[in-house]
Amino acid sequence: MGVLNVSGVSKSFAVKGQVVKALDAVDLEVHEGEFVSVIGPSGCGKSTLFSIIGGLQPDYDGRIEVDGRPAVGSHHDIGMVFQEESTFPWRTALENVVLPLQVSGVSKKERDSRGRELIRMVGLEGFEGHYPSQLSGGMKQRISIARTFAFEPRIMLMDEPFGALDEQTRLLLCDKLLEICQSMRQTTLLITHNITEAVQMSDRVVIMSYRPGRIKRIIDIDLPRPRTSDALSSPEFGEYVGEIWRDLRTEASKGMAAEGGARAASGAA
Amino acid sequence: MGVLNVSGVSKSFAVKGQVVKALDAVDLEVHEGEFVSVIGPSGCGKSTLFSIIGGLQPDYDGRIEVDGRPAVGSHHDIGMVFQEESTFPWRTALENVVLPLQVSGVSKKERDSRGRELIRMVGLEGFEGHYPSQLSGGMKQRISIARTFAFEPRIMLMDEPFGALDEQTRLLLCDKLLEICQSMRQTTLLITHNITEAVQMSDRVVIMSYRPGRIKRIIDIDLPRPRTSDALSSPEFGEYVGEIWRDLRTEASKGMAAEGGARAASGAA
Amino acid sequence: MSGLLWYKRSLTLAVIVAAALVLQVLVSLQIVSPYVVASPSSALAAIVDLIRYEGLPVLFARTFAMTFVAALVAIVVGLPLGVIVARSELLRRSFEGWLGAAFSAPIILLYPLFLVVFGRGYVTLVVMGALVGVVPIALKTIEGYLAIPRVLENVAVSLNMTERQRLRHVTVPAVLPHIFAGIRISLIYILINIVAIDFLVSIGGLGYLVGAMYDRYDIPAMYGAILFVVLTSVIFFTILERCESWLSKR
Amino acid sequence: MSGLLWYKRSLTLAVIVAAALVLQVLVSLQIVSPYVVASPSSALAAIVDLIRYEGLPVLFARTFAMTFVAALVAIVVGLPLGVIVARSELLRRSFEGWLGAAFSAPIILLYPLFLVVFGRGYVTLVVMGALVGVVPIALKTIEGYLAIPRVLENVAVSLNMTERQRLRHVTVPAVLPHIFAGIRISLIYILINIVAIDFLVSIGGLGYLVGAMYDRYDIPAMYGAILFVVLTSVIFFTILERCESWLSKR
Amino acid sequence: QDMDTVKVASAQRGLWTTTLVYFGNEKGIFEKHGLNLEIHWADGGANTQQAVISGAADVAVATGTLGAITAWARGAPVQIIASDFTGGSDLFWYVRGDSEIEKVADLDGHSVSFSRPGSSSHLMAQGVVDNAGVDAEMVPTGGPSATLTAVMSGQVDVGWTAPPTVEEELANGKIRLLFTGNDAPGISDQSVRVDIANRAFLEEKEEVAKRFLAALKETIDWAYDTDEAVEMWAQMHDVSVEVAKAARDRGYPRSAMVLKPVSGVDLSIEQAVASRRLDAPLTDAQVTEMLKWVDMLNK
Ligand SMILES: Nc1ncnc2c1ncn2[C@@H]1O[C@H](COP(=O)(O)OP(=O)(O)OP(=O)(O)O)[C@@H](O)[C@H]1O
Ligand SMILES: Nc1ncnc2c1ncn2[C@@H]1O[C@H](COP(=O)(O)OP(=O)(O)OP(=O)(O)O)[C@@H](O)[C@H]1O
Ligand SMILES: [Mg+2]
Ligand SMILES: [Mg+2]
Repeated sequence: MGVLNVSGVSKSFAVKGQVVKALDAVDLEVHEGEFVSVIGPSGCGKSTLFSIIGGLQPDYDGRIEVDGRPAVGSHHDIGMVFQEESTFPWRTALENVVLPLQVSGVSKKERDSRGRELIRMVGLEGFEGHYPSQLSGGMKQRISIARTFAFEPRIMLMDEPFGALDEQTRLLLCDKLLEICQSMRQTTLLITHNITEAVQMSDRVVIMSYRPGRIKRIIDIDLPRPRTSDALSSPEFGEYVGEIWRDLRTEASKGMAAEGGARAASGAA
Repeated sequence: MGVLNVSGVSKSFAVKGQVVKALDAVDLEVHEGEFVSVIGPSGCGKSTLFSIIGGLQPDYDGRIEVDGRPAVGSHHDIGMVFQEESTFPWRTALENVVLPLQVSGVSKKERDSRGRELIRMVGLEGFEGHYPSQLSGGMKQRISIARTFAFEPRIMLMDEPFGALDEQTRLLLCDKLLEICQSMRQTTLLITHNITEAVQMSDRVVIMSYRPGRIKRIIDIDLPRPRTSDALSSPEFGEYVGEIWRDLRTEASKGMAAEGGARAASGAA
Repeated sequence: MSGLLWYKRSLTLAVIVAAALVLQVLVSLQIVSPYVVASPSSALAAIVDLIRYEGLPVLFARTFAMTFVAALVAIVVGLPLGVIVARSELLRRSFEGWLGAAFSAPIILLYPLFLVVFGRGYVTLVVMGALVGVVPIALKTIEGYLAIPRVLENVAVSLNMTERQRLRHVTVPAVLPHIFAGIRISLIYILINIVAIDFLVSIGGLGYLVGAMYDRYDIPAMYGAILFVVLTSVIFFTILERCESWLSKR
Repeated sequence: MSGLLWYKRSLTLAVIVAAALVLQVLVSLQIVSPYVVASPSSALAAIVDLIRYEGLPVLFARTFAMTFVAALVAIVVGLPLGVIVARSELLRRSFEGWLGAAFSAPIILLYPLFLVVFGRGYVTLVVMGALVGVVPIALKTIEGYLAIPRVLENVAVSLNMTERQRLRHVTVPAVLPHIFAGIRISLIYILINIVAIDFLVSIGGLGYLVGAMYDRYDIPAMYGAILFVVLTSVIFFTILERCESWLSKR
Repeated sequence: QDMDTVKVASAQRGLWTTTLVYFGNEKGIFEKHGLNLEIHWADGGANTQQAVISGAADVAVATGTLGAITAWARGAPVQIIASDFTGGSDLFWYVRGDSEIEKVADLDGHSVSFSRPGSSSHLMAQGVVDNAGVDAEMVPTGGPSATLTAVMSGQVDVGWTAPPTVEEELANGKIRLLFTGNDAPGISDQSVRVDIANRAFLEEKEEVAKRFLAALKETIDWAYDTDEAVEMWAQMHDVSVEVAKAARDRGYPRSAMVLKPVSGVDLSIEQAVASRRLDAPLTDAQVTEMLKWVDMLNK
């Protein structure tokens, strides 16, 4: 019985008349302290699933449960890190990080001290006073992550947090995140389309099919913990990567063709 | 004696008073039909090197030679694919691809037929009439690549052509590009910060240090050709990836810290 | 595209018609005094007389022509000006912002002096129109010029384009939309200024007509004349749209 | 920031001074007739008399106050209007573009009628000013409202913000810059209209002063008065800048 | 007793007829009649009448007859309450000293100025031009000083003015006199300017209006029996009292300053129709209605 239970979740969108089935009967279970990744080609419905679990997308079929209690709307136990750059440009790094505390009415003094701590945790000490425009993409993402940690969620929900970063920065941040999550035994559901990332971080990897977004396969990653990006070179790692890629390749190819078509259709509007 | 010879190229920028040494005595040699990758952390000077070789950056120290003849300014034998999205938004896919032919005065009829051929080559038949706004990021990059092929350069110079794409799309496009280059024995210099990409495509990988951008090490990749992304799972592949990452990791870490600082400095302006 | 455009147009039309009807009712119910606002119907009716007795077509043609010439001048001056400024860091720094504000200050108040210099005639109107029209075009040109993506210019170089090819394939298509935006704004400025000054000193265009009708307390006719001012702007906008889509198609 | 800003300011100042000097020379060399353009020095000199005999301070204060009130009204009306329109797809579609053009059409020509309705006084000026000022504010508000990043709104939801918190932390800070841009534009419109109409019907502000000086053909004094119109706009812009930086700092 | 306030609109500060009310007020004549005047200066033509129509002013003095008739005929809430000036002796038209225009007949193809459409200057200039059968362009140029600029800078060939604005230029030959308002046919006994009042004002405060006109009459008598007004006037234009006095007697014979009757109305209506300000002539009944207050108010 997991902390987060997703059962039979389906979602369709009406795009110019015809219906696009983004998600089809998705079942998913995340246990206490577990790190689960959902991987799938672009456009397969990952973000849709993300926003449904996060409670941003109220109308869908199926049920979302947290601790067995049905979760409706945005949920205090779920913290979200978004795919798009989501720092507030008019707030400094520190002000960004402490936003959740400010919202829940924590005193300025306390939230500042906790904010600085979090910023140290993501390795950005010295940048507390900088505005996002003065930070690199990687740093902004770290700020968003720290912000979500400030929320102290039971379940951390991330949608391609490193999607916009270059591979090397990503590898380094993954190490960082991995270290934090492992030390806090943070229950995490990571949505990604990066195979290495998924293998490197997860206890389990959930592979989604292109469209409709179904769960195609679930792979348990039993690489020794604590892990770092050095595991990259181990043959098992390569095995997992290869295995997942074989599954994804067909889906991705479907996606690439279709996506262009979709864009063309919408672009023509 | 290579088709492209880069010897002792150095370049510094003056950023708010203090001087940033972007490149320091870079030597490089690319032979006929060879595929060489330059990999390094963000900000190490890759694009600078790219623009110097491409002739966009006239003032630098050192020499660039093509076929032993010094190359000054932009060069007919060098075709460039840029890091940023570089399609012309007001031109259709086809019109984008045939631009080089139009510039060199090829007749409309001929350039169209060749344009369609190239578009087929990058797997975009059916999208000839679409504008970039109607295409996905991956498709736009393929258009740019096709455009450069239309230029029929002796040396193909690419700056992170797939940097903006998600891993799966990238893997698929790499396969595509690899296939094309192999069939045409296209001499190529690929600039990237993606390890998998470098290993998957290259005969040789040139690793650059963070700053000043120096050549840290050159690794020969002898994986069997023709290759595809399926090689991902082979242990040798993992070996190479791990080896390169070990070299890059320190550089990347330096980069990540410094970069933020730099941005902060420039942002503060 | 065109589908949406059509939709937009018809919507606009609908709104206008609706507004007209409401006005009609308000006036005919005397909720709004007919000495202040003429009912749309009476305004339209008045147009007939304006054409028959007041030579509306000629006056309309004059205002149209003056606006057109002024716009041309504004473009011919504003475009290069914009390019020059855009290219010079120093000039740009100083021209933008404050001067922009100062510029758009009450040039119109100087009309008496322009009358002295350029005489009491169409020239004055055209000159003053052009004067107010230059600024937005220049500013938008600067904006557009600075917005040209560096990478496209690099592509141009890498393809060994000549200056002319580069201009044709990169600069012009990239800046054009901004320039047209500028022309739209300046057209409004120009038209308003020309009409307003003509209204004041009766040089002989739509502005004069509006003034004359006002002096006669012929409110419906006055609104009829104003309708034609609006019509002028609409015509110009339509033409501009055509030009733009035509130019960008090549 | 401020360093650059200061640089910009001083540059602007330099340009203005330079222009003034050139003008001075041109006039004193009689290259430009002093009956058309007053030399800056004489204009400045004239200001003294304007203050002593013509009650410049009062007139200045009046115009300033009227512009201020008109701007307030324009904001109070334009802001909600913008929000409403932005929220309704239909309204937006129809309001943008064409209506925008029609709106900015020659409202100023209707001043006689406004005189009838609101009487020959400050009210008329304020009303007409506000009227022309509303449009840009509304348009910019729409623009800003549509430009709020969806993702930030999602963050707000995911943090369980209340409506008020959301307004305070997301909507307002995101839209504010656009609104201020709108206010800047409308301020210029308002000032020009108020001054121009006052010039025509001598209600008693800077516009009236400019007109009076012209009627006496006292060109330096006329330019002196116009200088104060420009000064007004500069003051308003400075105030706005302060407000904005102050607001965005919290 | 407590004072009644009357808001008076007058055109072009400085002209004898338009400024007289101001002098009278300074002298305290209106105060004596229990009136406290608020005078503000519009620039003639429709704008002066607008002040009354909008109720911003209760009465307007010295406003063009044509405009007044048009406004009334179109239903605007205004009434003619008195004649302000009869005949055209006060306005005259001039050309630059070096102009080739010698006489009215030479006006063909030249431009002739007037203050604003519907004003008395408009009607006179039009009259002269039509009478001479020449084809001249009519141009509104606003007040005398603006007009002088227009003439000197060659914007118009013939300028209009009223004494004593350009006495100096006349003296030193910068400009030449071409014709006066009286050269227009029928003008000499036409009320070219009238005083008008807001209808609501009349209906509510008829008695105040009566006192106003009485005070105005007394002002006129004072302005001709004594030289005080002329002195004020001379000072306003800083010219010598002699010049001012000469100007008054040449331009403004006392006979032209009667408040009643409003004469030459038929001619005015005729001109209004001709200039398309009226679609059709007014019926006699309408005319009586239009002028009824003149008799009611002026004892
Ligand atoms: N609001 C929406 N309206 C209509 N269609 C939508 C909407 N959101 C998503 N879709 C469609 O649903 C499908 C899944 O979208 P989604 O963003 O979840 O994919 P994704 O896996 O997150 O893609 P990516 O990896 O690029 O983020 C896509 O086909 C998309 O076009
Ligand atoms: N035009 C310029 N002016 C000043 N500094 C520059 C300029 N171009 C590059 N630099 C500096 O030179 C260094 C190298 O830049 P470059 O873009 O070549 O790095 P890169 O390896 O391409 O980074 P990325 O992988 O993010 O593209 C950086 O520190 C950058 O700040
Ligand atoms: Mg997504
Ligand atoms: Mg680069």
